[in-house]
Amino acid sequence: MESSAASAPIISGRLDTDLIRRTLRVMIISRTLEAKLSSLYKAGKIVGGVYLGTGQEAFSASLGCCLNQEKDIFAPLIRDQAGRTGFGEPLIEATRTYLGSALGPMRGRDGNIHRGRPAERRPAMISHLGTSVSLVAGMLIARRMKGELAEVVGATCVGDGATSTGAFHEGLNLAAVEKLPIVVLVADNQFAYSTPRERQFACENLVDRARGYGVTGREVDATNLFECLAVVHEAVKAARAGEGPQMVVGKLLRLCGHGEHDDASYVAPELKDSKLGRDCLEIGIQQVVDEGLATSDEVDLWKSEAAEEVQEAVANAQTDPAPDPYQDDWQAFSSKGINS
Amino acid sequence: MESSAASAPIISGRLDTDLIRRTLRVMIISRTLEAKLSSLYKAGKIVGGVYLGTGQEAFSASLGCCLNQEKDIFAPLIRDQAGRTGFGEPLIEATRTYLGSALGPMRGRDGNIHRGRPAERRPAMISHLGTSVSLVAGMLIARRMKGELAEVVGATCVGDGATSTGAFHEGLNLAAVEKLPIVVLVADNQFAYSTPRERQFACENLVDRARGYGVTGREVDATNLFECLAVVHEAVKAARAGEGPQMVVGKLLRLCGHGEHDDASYVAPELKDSKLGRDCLEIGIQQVVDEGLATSDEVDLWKSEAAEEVQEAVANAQTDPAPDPYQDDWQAFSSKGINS
Amino acid sequence: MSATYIDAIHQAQRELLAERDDVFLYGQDIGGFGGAFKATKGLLEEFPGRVMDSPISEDAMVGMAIGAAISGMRPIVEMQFADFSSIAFNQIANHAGTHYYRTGIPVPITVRLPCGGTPGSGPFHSQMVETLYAHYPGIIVATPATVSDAYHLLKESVEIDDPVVFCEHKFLYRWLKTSEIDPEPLPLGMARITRPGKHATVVTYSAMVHEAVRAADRLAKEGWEIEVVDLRSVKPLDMDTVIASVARTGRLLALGEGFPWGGVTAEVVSRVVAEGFHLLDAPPLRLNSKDTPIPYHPDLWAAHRPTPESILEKLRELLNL
Amino acid sequence: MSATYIDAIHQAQRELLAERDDVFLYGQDIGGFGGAFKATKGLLEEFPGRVMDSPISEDAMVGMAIGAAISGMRPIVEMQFADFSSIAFNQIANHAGTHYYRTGIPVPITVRLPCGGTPGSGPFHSQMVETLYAHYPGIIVATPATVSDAYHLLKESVEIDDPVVFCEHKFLYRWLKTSEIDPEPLPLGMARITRPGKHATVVTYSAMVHEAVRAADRLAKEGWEIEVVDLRSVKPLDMDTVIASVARTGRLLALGEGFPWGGVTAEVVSRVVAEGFHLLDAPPLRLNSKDTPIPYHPDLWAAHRPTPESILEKLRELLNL
Ligand SMILES: Cc1ncc(C[n+]2csc(CCOP(=O)(O)OP(=O)(O)O)c2C)c(N)n1
Ligand SMILES: Cc1ncc(C[n+]2csc(CCOP(=O)(O)OP(=O)(O)O)c2C)c(N)n1
Ligand SMILES: [Mg+2]
Ligand SMILES: [Mg+2]
Repeated sequence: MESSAASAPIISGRLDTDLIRRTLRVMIISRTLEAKLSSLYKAGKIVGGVYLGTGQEAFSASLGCCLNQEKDIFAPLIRDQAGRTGFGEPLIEATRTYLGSALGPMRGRDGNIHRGRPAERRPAMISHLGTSVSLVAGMLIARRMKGELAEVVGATCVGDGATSTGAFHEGLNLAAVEKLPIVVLVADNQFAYSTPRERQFACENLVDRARGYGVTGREVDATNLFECLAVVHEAVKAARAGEGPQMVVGKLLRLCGHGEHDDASYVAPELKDSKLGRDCLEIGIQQVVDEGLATSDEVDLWKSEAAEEVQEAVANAQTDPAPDPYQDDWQAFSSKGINS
Repeated sequence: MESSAASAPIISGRLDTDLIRRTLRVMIISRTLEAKLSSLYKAGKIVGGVYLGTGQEAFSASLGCCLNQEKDIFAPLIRDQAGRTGFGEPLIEATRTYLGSALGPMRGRDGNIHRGRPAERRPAMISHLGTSVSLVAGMLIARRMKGELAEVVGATCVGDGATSTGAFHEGLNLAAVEKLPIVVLVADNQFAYSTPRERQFACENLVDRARGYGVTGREVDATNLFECLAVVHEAVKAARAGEGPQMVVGKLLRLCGHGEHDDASYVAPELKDSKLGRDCLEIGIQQVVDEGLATSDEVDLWKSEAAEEVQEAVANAQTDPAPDPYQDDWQAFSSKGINS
Repeated sequence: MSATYIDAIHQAQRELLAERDDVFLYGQDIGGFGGAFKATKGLLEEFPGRVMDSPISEDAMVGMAIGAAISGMRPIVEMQFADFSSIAFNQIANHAGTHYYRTGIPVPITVRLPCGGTPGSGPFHSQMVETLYAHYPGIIVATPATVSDAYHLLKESVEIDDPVVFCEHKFLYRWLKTSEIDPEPLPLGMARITRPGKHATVVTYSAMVHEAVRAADRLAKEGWEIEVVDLRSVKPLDMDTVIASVARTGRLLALGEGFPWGGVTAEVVSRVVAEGFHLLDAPPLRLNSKDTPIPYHPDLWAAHRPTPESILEKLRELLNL
Repeated sequence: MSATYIDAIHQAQRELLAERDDVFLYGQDIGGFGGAFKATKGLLEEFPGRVMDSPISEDAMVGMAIGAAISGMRPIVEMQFADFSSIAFNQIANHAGTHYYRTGIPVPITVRLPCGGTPGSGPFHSQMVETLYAHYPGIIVATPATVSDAYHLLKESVEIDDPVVFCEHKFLYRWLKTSEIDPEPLPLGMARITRPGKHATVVTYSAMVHEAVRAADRLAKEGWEIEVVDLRSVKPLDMDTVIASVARTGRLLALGEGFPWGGVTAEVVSRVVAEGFHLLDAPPLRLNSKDTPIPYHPDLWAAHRPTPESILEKLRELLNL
């Protein structure tokens, strides 16, 4: 277990300005998109639910941005809009999936955060928490068998609550036995829906679990962009270097409801006012500006660019055709001639 | 994590001669019974399979003998004949269940190690590994709700392999959240069936998992009776004293096949010759005699008494009626008038 | 005062907690938060220590409940969505379901499962699971369609000594209201003639009862009198009521919201033809959801499950056979 | 040279490993040990790195296989006993089964499940699980009854792009032998007339095919000619062959070793009455195991599942209707 406290992260031996700037931009885009999704939900334009990652962007984006979009695998969970954007998921995939467009990656068959393009190494999560860990392990094992594992990292994210699932345990243990280059981010955001961590686990810190799996554990103040980048980058690098599974536990607070239907009134004001409750986006902007990696004007520009990109992604998805039940082939099998 | 190495265990502030003598006797009875079950299997008198705890008696018996038969809960697993005997399970329950007697606790409906009397706080395991942990947690929670938890301990045993199950993880985590007086023994006998520990988990030592659950972990050389008794007793005492869940990892080697159909030829000779491969029964006898807690003659007497008891339990069970399919009510429901 | 289906479930749990010391509730977010669907709202405050938030551990939740149940308690476990009970499947089917037969000790647990589709819920928050559990020995499967049944069947389920899987339909939670809880409930195990008729029988359960009635109402305008039988529980299955109805009408449509392969509708049809073949004037038909995962988009979802329109169409087919 | 059913499974896996680079095997104790039933004996030595021992983690085993399958591999997962696949149920039904419909990417995994009862195996080492998986969309369920089918269907299962649950019957492993693997296999999805007849049809699968043939042989002495149809896979279900047989005989007994509520026999009967009601001269009957856990004692076990005697009795009932 290691914990880094960096003012400006020294990455690959130097201050990687591009990475930091890109990560902050991704955070801004994610925050902007999610605010829009929330309004669409509240306006009744999105059915089902909307699940945001407000306050978790630094942690999630750090992972998405530290991965190699051409080779790596990224299996996000509920609160990983930032990581998805960082890993290259086009915004239109989010808006199309939320709006049920026939042209989105899920073609209206699945919705909201349950989206991905597995062929582009972006699995589409099922709801059952913890299942992505063994999935990513299998994607890595396939590459190992095909001799294509060199330089590849598989990453996935879970919440504090998801660590209580048998699937998480079995998956991480399997990955450890196989010594796979997997990075598992645990966003310990103090709650699973309304359930506080004391009702979820009894260890002091979830990073204490790493050792029991034979996995390298790291802990990070996930409200701190620079620290997130430094630690996540380190973990990804270690996995890529063949050091086996890496677990990174980020400490933070979910700054939104579980979904947009939830006002999260169960979150104590003291917690919101605590260090955990700080907004990683504000901190990140401050850090970047303070270190002179971008000017306030640049940040403002990024914000307005983000607003435009989001607007476009929403507008485009809104003009898409809806899926047509008469056109759907209603086939759960890819094999031709298999009728059930 | 603590590890005790005792020559003679000082228990409750004094050397508890009775407990040590009783535990050794239980080990002898268990070894004798199991040898007989093996012959019955090989003679074709027992169908299905026979699963022994050879080499694990010190660890298992220590638990059974440290528990309070009047109040505690004991949910054994595959290799816990010794623990069962120590906790008061009559030998006839073993022989009747193995022989499928209509008079046994399972009435021929279930067999071999799948036996118990839940009403006497001895649950009857299902095969699916790991399930007993949450079960015992529930039995303890019931007592807490009824105000009957004082001085009660719930104990269960698993193997190294069973720690890989989601059920084990979820159950232990739940027990830890509830701070229950549960004792979980993990018999790390180097194999799960034929699978060596390197293919089962990647941590150096399973006791490393305790901390991640917020559970007290202890490790013990499980070939050493005195050490087993000291450490298990300590764990049971801590649980009883309200210190929450306790995990004890015993290091040993399974000195038999997975079942009596298995010659265990996959166990390397070096392992058998190593410290792990020592026979806890021989060591236990030596310890007890050396410390003057019993004479060799007494031990021999215990052996011949064990042979008689076992003989009787087998003979009685063999004259029992078999279950009659025409008499079985074939009812999976206790409720009258519920027909499916 | 009018009560919704979810009110009935809330009220039943409240009364159970008040009336019986041995009842407690366990589930994710059911404490202070009152549950994802507010079925336990306020109950923690009213019954401190008896409404417990669980970790996200469905297997252990049910394992724990089994342990408590064989120790004299009557736990009610809430799954956040029925779909997540797949994680508890082993504990329900292999542990709870086998316990009485194996040991002679019954397991009085009730597992509440918010089932069924609503628009936009998608493949993992919409499933019907009655078939999954009814297939396995030793598990009672209640499937209330009305507010009164939600109330009475839940109370009865908790009184029953055997494991009960209680399949609540989410679509009915807030939509379905009654002005008065039926003071004379039918016992679990008895079906109800929801709507009498004489030309054909629709045997169904849960939310589909209401869709069947809608279809029947439309056909009534054309002079067809369709009888709708609400099974109320799919295990046990009240064949007496079903057969008596088929005897009156000569025609059977078995209707369900579950996946089509196997399941309630197949069981109903198979029993009817085995026991009452001579009563049938036409081949008995079935209508289920489609054999794909449940889609997210409301238009796809509406076409995936039976609707008044598709039921009507199937009934016309049946009446013309 | 004669081959047993387990030999056929072994041989199929060996050839698959030899013929296809993308096949690998994963399961508990399947490496050096060769598996609990020796279905993979020697394969690790012959194909190093492609036969992997797994931890006792059925959920993760299947999750891992899904990940490998969507990355271009064709894993075969061995469950030590079908009964333990309950732990993998969520991954099989909710992950593998939904993947193609949701994402357009198929999941070519094969999950080998040693199913069915043998004397003394008890409630948790004897289960039939075909109904569990067939109920869920997107999963093919193969149920071979013969040595040749065990071989050919396994090879075909691995070639299929969709998830296949391969239900092997443990009772057949060593008891069933053939002198030659059929050189002209039927494809998966087609049923076989195992024994032609004209007075009644028994539709069945897996080990029950042989019990049905035994019952039919006895009835032949009394002049009754019973046709036995082997479904070979229960999903897809070859209704053409079934209906054609019922058309010839006019009488149907659906026979299975699974639990009675729902399942294969209910599905078969329901489809036959929906599609071929007019062909039936008598009510179609079903025979399944009893609705309790599977008992340990051989005498109880023998009475729990259908036997040639109980099949005979049921057939007599059918012939007299
Ligand atoms: C197996 C399972 N059980 C229950 C749920 C319902 N559920 C969805 S999200 C959630 C809370 C997750 O909490 P956590 O893992 O901490 O992630 P967070 O929402 O805080 O990001 C729950 C209980 C689920 N998706 N899967
Ligand atoms: C969930 C589950 N999967 C597989 C099995 C089959 N099985 C029975 S015992 C066993 C090995 C258990 O190993 P371990 O836990 O180390 O206990 P040991 O036999 O060494 O005492 C296996 C794989 C099972 N009983 N349950
Ligand atoms: Mg959380
Ligand atoms: Mg072991």
